[in-house]
Amino acid sequence: MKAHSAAERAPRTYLAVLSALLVLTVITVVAAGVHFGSAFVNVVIALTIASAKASLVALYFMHLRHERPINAIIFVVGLAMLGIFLMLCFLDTLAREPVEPGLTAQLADWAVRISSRILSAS
Amino acid sequence: MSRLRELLMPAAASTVARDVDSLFYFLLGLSAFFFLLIAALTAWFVIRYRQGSRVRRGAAPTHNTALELLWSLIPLALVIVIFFWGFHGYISAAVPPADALEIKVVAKKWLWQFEYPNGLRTVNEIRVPVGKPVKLVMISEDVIHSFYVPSFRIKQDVLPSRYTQLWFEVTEPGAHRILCTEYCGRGHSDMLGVIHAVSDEEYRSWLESGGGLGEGMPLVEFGRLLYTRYGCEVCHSLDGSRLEGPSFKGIFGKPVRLSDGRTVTADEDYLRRSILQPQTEVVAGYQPVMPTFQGLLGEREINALIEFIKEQK
Amino acid sequence: MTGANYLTETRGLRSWLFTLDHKRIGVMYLWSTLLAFFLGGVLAMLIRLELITPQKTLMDADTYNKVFTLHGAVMIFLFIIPSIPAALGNFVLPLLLGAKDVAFPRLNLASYYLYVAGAIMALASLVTGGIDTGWTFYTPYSTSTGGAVNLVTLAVFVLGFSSIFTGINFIATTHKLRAPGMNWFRMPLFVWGMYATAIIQILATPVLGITVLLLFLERVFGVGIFDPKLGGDPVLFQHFFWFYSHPAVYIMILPGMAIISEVIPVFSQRPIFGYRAIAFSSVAIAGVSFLVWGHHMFVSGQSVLASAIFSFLTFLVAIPSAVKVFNWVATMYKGSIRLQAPMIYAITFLLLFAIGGLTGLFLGSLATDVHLHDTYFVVAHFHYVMMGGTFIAFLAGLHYWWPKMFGRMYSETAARVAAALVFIGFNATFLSQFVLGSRGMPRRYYNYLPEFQALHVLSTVGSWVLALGLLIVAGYLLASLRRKPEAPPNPWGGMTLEWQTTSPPPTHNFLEQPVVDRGPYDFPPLETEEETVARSA
Amino acid sequence: MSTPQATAESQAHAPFLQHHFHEPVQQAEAAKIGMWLFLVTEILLFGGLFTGYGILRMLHPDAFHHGHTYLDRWLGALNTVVLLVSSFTMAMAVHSARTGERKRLVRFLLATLALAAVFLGVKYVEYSHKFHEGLLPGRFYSHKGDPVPGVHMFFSLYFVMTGLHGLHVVAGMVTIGWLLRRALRGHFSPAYYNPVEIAGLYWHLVDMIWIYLFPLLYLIS
Repeated sequence: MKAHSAAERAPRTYLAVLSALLVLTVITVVAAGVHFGSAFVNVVIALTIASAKASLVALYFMHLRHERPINAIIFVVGLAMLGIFLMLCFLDTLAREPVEPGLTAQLADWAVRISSRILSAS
Repeated sequence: MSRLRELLMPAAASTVARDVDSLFYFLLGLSAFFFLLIAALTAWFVIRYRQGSRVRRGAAPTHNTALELLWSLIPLALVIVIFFWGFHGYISAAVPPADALEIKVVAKKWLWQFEYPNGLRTVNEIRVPVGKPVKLVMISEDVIHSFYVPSFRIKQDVLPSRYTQLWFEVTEPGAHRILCTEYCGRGHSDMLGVIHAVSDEEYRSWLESGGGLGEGMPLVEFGRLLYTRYGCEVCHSLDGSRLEGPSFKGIFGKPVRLSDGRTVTADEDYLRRSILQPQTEVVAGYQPVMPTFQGLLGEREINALIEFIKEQK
Repeated sequence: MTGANYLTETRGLRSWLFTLDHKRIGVMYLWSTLLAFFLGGVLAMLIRLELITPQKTLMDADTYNKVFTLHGAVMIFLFIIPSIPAALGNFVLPLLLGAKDVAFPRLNLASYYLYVAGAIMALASLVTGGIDTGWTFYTPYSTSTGGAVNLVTLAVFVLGFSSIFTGINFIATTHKLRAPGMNWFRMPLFVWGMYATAIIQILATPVLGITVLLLFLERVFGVGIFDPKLGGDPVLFQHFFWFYSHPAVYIMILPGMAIISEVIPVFSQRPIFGYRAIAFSSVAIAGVSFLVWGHHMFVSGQSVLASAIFSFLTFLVAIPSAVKVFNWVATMYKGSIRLQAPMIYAITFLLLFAIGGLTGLFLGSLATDVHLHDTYFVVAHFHYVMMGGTFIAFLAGLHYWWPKMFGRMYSETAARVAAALVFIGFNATFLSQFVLGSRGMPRRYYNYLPEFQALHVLSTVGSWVLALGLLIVAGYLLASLRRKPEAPPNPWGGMTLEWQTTSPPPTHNFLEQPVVDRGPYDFPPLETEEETVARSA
Repeated sequence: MSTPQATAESQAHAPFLQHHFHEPVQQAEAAKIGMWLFLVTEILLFGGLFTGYGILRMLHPDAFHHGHTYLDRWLGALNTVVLLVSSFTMAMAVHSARTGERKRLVRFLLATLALAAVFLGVKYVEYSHKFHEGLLPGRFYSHKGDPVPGVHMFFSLYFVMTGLHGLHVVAGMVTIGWLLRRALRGHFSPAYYNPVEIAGLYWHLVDMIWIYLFPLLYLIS
């Protein structure tokens, strides 16, 4: 399997990945102190840093990079389902105000209200 | 045809009900057509191509892209039409007109409590003018209930965490039944109410007269009406059997042991205190779950109930 | 077939309780799930008896609430979710793939014991106060009522893992243990169905696990996520619950469809029509089933926008099911159809599932769902899809693989009588409930309005006929076990691998590893009209 | 897939090859598919909790913000570093198992076990601080003097999420202990190191969940 050919340089790769993870941890702690516009933007930044760390762990420590793609597909499908659950639950909680008459007015109103609520939320 | 409509659905009695019915019958026709199509094809194939029948078989196709596309796109088009029809009906039912008469609804374990803008409060029964929009703003005091009026084709869960709303405009005068459709325990099937749709004048005069429930009725008989209408019967039986609360049979004047160990005689004062502050003196062996009727029952109603309980020998 | 087979090779209770053979685990699952079905059926009969009169008939409100809750919980968690995948699937999947066993035999046995543990915990609730919350455990009622809700929530948590382990096993087996030469499009459609079901079992069941865990923590520690008095949101519980429970109804129906895709081609002696369409629609249903859960919550205080999105997606998931039904009917065209027991049940499935699916349109479109939600229309709809669909398909599968599982045939005439009774009884019981629902009779009602009594009596009588039919089925199947095992290896003329080994098969399934070089439904070409005439002249 | 003869030969000398697999690589890949599927169920289990957290944080933003001030950001960061390093040592353990260096495998497994113990130690310190302050979940919340209502909701979620994660760390430690026993018995070799690899996958997932828990619970701005 391809993984064996990369065997010798593995320890160095793992060390590099570990140091990257530690650096990212420092960044996320520092970033939490800085106020970027609204709280929502801070959450997005924190989650992107965390996702970067998570994908490093998944690709290198968990060998997703150089193994049969079925494992990566399973992992990604799992995350996709979680994303669907998160997205639709949030969407429902955000759009609960009473509605306007008329279909087009309604859809336009939703778009405006949800985007404004997201930007100002949490 | 109208006899079939009577069989399948209660008579439509609100503006919204008409489009819900037309969509319902369209779907009924569509389903009947597809079901008969499948059943007929299956029956025909099973009989014509049964084993040993002498009929041309030859090489039948194992797939046919055109046919498969056809029977995917036609259902897709049909369901999209159904979606928009349903969505349109749902939106128009979800948006109450601005000038609607607003009635506050409180759902609690096993009764509906209504309050009109002028402060009139009734239980399990409201009177509304025909032809005018009525908006219900609803909340629950304990678990999730659901306000359902079959003849108006409307339903909305009543949540304990926040207000939900519902509106209707009655077209047919008469009595329309209210039911609870979200399971809420023992009395779920007893949470029945009624909406009396009356003419404008009758509604206005009823409103001024403060509800006019039990006018000119002897006290005991009025007490019996309140016993059923206000949901006492769900928890207090008349035949001595133990329900959520103690039975009324033969309790008047008897000594009653309370949960805190004291013993009191069940006289008019005790009964009156138990109606207005039920949690203070709970009979031993029962849970303090009785809701208070403070502000819901006038003096005449309380006297009528006490007289009715006295009669239960 | 005399000689040693998986039933006779080793004997004694220990050889069964600690077996790693997928066939024995399948058989143990079969008897356990059928026992659960019997209990669920008795509870159903009690419900129908109580509903003969509008007021109290033989039990009071609390007992009735506990009976219908247990009926729902037992039928769903203890019968319909494990029955086809774990009982028939465990037995047949390795045989269909030409493998010796599932990928993780020990995990398979662990799955069975988790099922038994969960079943014992759930049924223990009978003696410790019972639960009266409905199988949906909606908060805040489920967090404020007494009874054994804690015990049952833990039981559901345990049963969830049993389902997950089965799912893990099937996906790994399908990927890694296919016979040489069997690429993905030479796999029988039953395997595609099980694969799609396994995907849902793995992706949906964990969310049920966290839901019941949070419910348990809410009752014990007052965590407050779903409790409005502590700031939580009860509608959030409904989102959590239905994110699992709607895909769960596809965990129930996909195996049923998988069986039908095996039975109809064999009894029409014709390749399935649109193999790829059916295979891909199974996986498509598995995927889209995760997008539609909100159609259970149109009137529950969910936002209008979310309701609109869920309603639209619900209609998309209806298309693959419809396509499958058309494909099955097309398979019978120009076939040589034999109406033996499995085929009778397969055709019953086609008719009843068609009604179930079409009535789903009424509940999927927003305007009509407002009127029909939580009424007997919904009760009738899901019984048509679950019992008329999955259970009837389970019977088709049971009759189809019975000779292979136990090496005995059963009496065809008894099977026909029973099937007729089941069909008549089922329709009498549940067609009347559609009308009850559209006339506004809410579900889970102990007392009901006198005007509904006639339909309820019809429904109750129908349930007696249905029960009689099912008892006859149990009768002749059990009777067949007393006969000598003389079933031929291939009684129905099937082309899939399980018919290439003996009935019942040896412990290692195949004497030598089968190699596959053509599709699962390559039947010999049927005689044209001229050949039939020439043959009979 | 190999022919039946090859199966017989490979079965002869391949250690721990189960009867229904033809060769070790097939068994190893099946094990990994099974493990990844189990990891997806763990992701969705915690995913449900993260969804609940997200929605309730949106419903009570100030309560969550105030709640997180009671958490010690530095202990959280320390725990993150501890788990990241333990992920590294676990990866090295898998690597040593693959290359057959038994002594290094044992040492790295011990290092991972030790780091896990440190993690639980830090959690114990944090929990005792919370118990002492009365910052307990839901009904048991007895802390006074909060400017904002609903802070108990934050601690309900804090205890459920970190508690469930802690349980998974303990389960990971038990698994690594079992691996140590088998490693010391010399079960693992370049031809058979499946258990180490899939235990490693599980441990990395436990670390990944903490990677998300740390910013969401400790770093609310």
